[in-house]
Amino acid sequence: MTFLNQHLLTLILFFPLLAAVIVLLLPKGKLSLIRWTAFGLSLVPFALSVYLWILFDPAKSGFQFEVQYTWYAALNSTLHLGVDGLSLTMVLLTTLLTPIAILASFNISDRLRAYMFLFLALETGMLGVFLALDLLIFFVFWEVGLVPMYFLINQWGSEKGDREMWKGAVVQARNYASLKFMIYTMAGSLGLLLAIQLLGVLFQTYDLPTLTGKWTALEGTLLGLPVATVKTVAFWAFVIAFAIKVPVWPFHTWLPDAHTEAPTAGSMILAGVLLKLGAYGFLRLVLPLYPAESAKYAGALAFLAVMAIVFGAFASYGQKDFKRLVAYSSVNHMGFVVLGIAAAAKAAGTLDANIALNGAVLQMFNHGLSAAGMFFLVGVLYERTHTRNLDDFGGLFPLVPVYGGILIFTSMASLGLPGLNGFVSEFLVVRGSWPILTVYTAIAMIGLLFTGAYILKGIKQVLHGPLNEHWAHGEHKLTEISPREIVVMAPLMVLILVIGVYPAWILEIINKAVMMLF
Amino acid sequence: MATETFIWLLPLPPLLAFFLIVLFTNKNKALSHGVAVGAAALSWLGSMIVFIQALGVEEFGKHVFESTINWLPTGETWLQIGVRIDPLGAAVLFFVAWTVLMIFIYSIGYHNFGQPAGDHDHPGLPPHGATITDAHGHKHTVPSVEPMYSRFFAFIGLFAFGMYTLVVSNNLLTLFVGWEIMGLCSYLLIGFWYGKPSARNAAIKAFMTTRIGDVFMLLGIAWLYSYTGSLSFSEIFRPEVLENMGNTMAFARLAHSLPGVWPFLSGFSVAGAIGILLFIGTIGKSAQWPLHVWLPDAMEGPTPVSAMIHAATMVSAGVYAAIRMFPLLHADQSGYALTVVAFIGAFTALFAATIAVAQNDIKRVLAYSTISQLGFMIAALGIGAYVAAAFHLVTHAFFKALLFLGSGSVIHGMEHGVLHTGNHHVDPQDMFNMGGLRKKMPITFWTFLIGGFALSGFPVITAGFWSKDEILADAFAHGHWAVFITLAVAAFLTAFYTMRQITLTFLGEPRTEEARHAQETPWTMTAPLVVLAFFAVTYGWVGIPEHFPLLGGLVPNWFHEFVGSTLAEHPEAAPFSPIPLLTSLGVALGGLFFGWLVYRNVKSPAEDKLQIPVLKNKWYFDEAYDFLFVKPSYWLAEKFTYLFLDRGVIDGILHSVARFSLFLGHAFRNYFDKPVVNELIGDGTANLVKTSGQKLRYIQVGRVQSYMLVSTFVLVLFAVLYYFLLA
Amino acid sequence: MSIPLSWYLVLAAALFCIGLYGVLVRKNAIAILLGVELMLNAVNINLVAFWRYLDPAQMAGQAFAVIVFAVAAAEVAVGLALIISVYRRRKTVVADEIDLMKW
Amino acid sequence: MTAEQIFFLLTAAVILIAALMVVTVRKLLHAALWLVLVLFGVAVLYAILQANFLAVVQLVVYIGAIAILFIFADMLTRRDLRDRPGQTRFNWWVAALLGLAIFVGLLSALLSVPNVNRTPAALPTDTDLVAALGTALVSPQGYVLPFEVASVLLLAALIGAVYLAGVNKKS
Repeated sequence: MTFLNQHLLTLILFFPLLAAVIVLLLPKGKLSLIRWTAFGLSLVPFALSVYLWILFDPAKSGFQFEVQYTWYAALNSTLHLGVDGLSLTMVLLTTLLTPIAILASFNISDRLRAYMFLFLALETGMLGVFLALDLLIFFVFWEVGLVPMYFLINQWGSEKGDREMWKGAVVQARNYASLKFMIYTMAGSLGLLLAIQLLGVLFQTYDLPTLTGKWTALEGTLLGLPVATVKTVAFWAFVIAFAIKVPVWPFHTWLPDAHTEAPTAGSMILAGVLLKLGAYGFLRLVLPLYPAESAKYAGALAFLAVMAIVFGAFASYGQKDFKRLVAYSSVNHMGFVVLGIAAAAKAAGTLDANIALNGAVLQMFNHGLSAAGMFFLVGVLYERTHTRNLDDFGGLFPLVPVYGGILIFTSMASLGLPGLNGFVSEFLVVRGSWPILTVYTAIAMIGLLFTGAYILKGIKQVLHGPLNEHWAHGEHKLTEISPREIVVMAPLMVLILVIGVYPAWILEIINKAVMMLF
Repeated sequence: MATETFIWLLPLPPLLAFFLIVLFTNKNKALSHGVAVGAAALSWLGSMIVFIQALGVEEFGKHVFESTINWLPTGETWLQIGVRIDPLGAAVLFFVAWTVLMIFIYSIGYHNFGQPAGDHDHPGLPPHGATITDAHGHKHTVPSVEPMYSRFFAFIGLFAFGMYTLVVSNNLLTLFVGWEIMGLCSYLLIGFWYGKPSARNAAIKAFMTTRIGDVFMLLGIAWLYSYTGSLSFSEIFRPEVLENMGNTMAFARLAHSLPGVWPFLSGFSVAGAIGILLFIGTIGKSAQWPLHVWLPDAMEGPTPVSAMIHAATMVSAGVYAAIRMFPLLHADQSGYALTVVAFIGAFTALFAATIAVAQNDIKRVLAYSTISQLGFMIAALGIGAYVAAAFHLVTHAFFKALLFLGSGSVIHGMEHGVLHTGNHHVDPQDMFNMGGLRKKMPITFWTFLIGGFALSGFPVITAGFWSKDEILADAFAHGHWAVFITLAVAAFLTAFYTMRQITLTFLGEPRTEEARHAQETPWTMTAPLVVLAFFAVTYGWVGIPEHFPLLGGLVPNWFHEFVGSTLAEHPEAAPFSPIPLLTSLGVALGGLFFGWLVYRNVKSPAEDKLQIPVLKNKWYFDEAYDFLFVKPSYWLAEKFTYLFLDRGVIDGILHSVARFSLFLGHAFRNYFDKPVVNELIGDGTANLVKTSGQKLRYIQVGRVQSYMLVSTFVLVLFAVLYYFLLA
Repeated sequence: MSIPLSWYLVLAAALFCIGLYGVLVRKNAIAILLGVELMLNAVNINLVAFWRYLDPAQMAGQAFAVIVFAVAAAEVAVGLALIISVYRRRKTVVADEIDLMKW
Repeated sequence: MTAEQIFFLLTAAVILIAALMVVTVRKLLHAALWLVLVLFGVAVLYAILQANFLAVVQLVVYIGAIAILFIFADMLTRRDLRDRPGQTRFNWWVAALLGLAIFVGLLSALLSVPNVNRTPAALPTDTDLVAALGTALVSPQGYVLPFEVASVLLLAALIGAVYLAGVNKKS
């Protein structure tokens, strides 16, 4: 027990990798063995993080369960892990969504071992970002997460579909999407890497808690420039890297492509966790390292966030592809996260900022639940019909009443219906941002309005309408959602409802963390 | 159990019923409606207990039932939610409990419980009737049971939960929660027969239109919360808080930077601005102009029941919220906020009444009538007649519920006729297909008559008279002439179209074969009508003004005392004046008379002289909105945002970068890599080595000693070099 | 005992160079090996001389001389075996004619 | 000039002359015999240097084994060069020049040893030199590793020689 308590974070972080290797060693043809092993092993980190949640003491300030191992002594970089309320929430989300996503991919049989391996490796990559307290480690895991996702999209993505980039240049859609995802994110992180190196070289350490104080207190000149200028440049390097990942308008166009082409479980993780990495970067690095710059440029950030909210909603409304519609909804929802962050950056330390940040973090968690659910539901339909075109659907409700009910429920969570989780976080963001960024918040309401529009459009085009004869009989007959798929949705739905009705259990941890951090 | 704790439980039974039905009993119709009606009855019982206890409290306005819990942590503090029953809440709870229970019971009959399953019925479409063979071998077509029977009860269970939550809330947040849950149920119920394209469009229209209001309301809540640090009514309505908000300019900076440009806007106080934002929520929910368009379309729902939700209870919630926010609106020093409210209300009252005159669908008439009557309440609120607005809210809820359920009963009866004749082209909702139903459906007729007269404000005996009279009296007493005249005209039109409806539906002779075979509906439907008719008459008597000739003082003006005590400053009852009384007598009786006179002999729409296109087409608001908002937003979404901005501009830039990189790559490859690196350096080196190797190989003679000689020679050479150069 | 160290060294150097000359100019492969033997002996003289003149207690010089013996023996054995083997196939012992690997 | 020095010079002269004969005589058998003389002279030098064991080994191994091996090899292949004209390659003068150059270089290197004209060090009186050599060759602090390597080399040479010189009956 002592061992467990002392190495809890290490175990959580590396167990998925171990599991990945184990899965790789299983005999090739035993599909169900591989599936169940991967699923069972992925439950272990979840159990550990629930245990972590229980042991976690929200009243304590600073990081908990810290561990520090030598890693790259020549650079003074150490494998320094630790959690606070912020990362704890994200770790729980990650370890919860991974088993769900694995369970959701039980229908995959093509190169299953490699698939499961990538998935579990991906989990380690994501957890690493949330747990790292060392900038270099943070960056390493940040990049590590890209690779499995690239292959998941590229190899297991939807097979049909082409994308014309310009006249005469037609590429397979999943290749296009995976490449765009990879290159875009990597291009964004170049500046981040440089800025991290700047800090590391300057202070001879990459340790985040140590750096924060030194860096913010730095004055004078640096590299022959005033420190303020260098900081501004480094600030934007950080911001662009994270903005691409979140994604903030206008860096968002990789998202609909990647989400649309990824396999169902890939989309779930992509929307559920990977997008949070960017927002987490804002919270963990940008705000503490650049308080002054964040406050100065909060307006610009808020502008981009509002654009994401409004144009994300519009673009979602304009879709004919169900999955793309859901993908754009992520742009819309993540815009609220960034809006909350911008508000908090502008008025750090006030109650309003605190509320806005509470909302932003909760929105991250909530979007993880509802977006994963939505993508899964789209996947359920796609798996049966092999089309995502909204015009091919309509009138499915009588055929799949249970599926319809679940879809409406999850859609309503995504829409932000009070009583479900999305409302709580959106309300907090709006409440927190209103006194700080009044005009932007007001404009964001257009996005909130159109959130309703696209969600209802989705329901209308899929479920409502006269009984769809095409899917009602014969070989096309649409089958009802299976028990396994209901099991996938059940934990998401329960959490959606529980957080909607009584959010205090999770918000208390977030709130304490936010108060201590800022 | 303390009453405060007990109030927490009021909304729960319907919610429980919702989950029970969805998860467990949805296969069993009887169990489902049993659970739902049982839950509604429990809530009803609880509400009555709370109501009676409230009556027993001395100075209830100062000693309300209230209880709070912590809900959301916000920094060091908590956002609290809780329940509260004060006089206004109790009054609303009373009618909500009654009407909700009545809807539940009525729904059993309306959805043909006990009838066989339909021959060709699909979930998502209204039942089309079933063919049965009786003992004699004759085939009959009888109404068939609704295919999604259980689902309906689940939905209205959730709806009831939302309504109760809204009523018992002590704060704006849970009020908003209930508000939105009802919005969802409204959407689900309007789109209940989702198989009909008109229904699914109407559902979306309803949700979206009300959401416009909700979004503003959310902003208002956020503003209020950030300004006062609380959302609880008792906190935000403290006099000093209200005074502070009322005296602070909302747009001080704007007014400063644009002096005199927007004097109207810059005059708003914070209280007024927040009040208006919240009031926009009401405009959406209560279907006031300009967001009224969804409500008539909402009649696509299962005929009378969801219509009733959208006419008697949920839309009343909008007015309820506005009445709740009255202190805020009232606190606005400039008075602009109340002016806006009064204008919207009065305009809507008249505007909707003009449309109602030209509608032929029995439900649509009632829908526009609802909009108009809600306008009365809003207008009353706008002129400061707090109690009158609340009074009309309650009486209207009863008689409008009665009318809607009555119209449902009529339609149901007509559907019998349709099934009998088998002519499905006859619209059972068109009043011109009816006539003479008073003999076929006596209970429905008499209750409908009571409801209609209450709506028209038939003097003295109906509840509607007392509430409407009070509004007019208040408007007159406070000198709001424009409102007074507008409402008087609207009241005349109300009486007129009500009588038109009664005449066309019940009086005269049946105009179609179907009307001839219409049948009275089962007791589950008529019993609620009777109950509601009782209240439609008697509820007015609790609010008779004290100075009313003859009757005044016989019964104490309980309603005014009770509800008025909700406010910190007890409002004065309007002094009696004969002019508004005579006016309301005149318009009510006159309207009824003319309605009967004009329509007693009209046989078809062609003979109806009031079918003016502009009224018939609802002043073309749908078309205008479609042109101004719906189509542009779709264009904006698909063409501009997605195809132009995202696909075109942003992706275009990205692709240009990709293209430029490709170009660079090609250029580098073709003009540097290939000629320089490959040919000059790569191949060049190889060629050099090859050529020199070919030349040099001739020194490889294969003679060991020659090699040794050379190597020795080189050794010596290096030694010499080393010696002379380095040593 | 008064022979200077340098005498041994000069002798060894001369012997070494004579051996080298033999290696470089003799046609017969066996004769080449003879030259090699001369060179090895020159080395051994140096080893032993240094042993004797520097520190006789340290046996390094003698020990390596022994090892050079061993190497010389091995070299002769393998070298002669090679020459005989080549001779059987090509009927020659002239080193310049054993030139299969040229060009 | 002491007698010892004269003796040394005589021996040296014999060695050098014999060595020159080794690399110049036409008949290989004679060259081998001249080599025996060289080897014998070197043995004498060892004796002068009081490396008695090595002197004996020189006689036994070199003269007794290696030189005899040369003679046998010569006899096995003697048919070959009998009728050829010179035993020396055409460019002998180049080799001679090089040899001379190397001789000069070696001299300059060797004679730069400090105190090059020193006299022999005193022999330790208490130890038996042969025993000391034996111990040095097999003790881990001494030269057991090169010794073992040499023995492995010998073994390898043995096997290699047998394999190379042996007649492959199959071919």
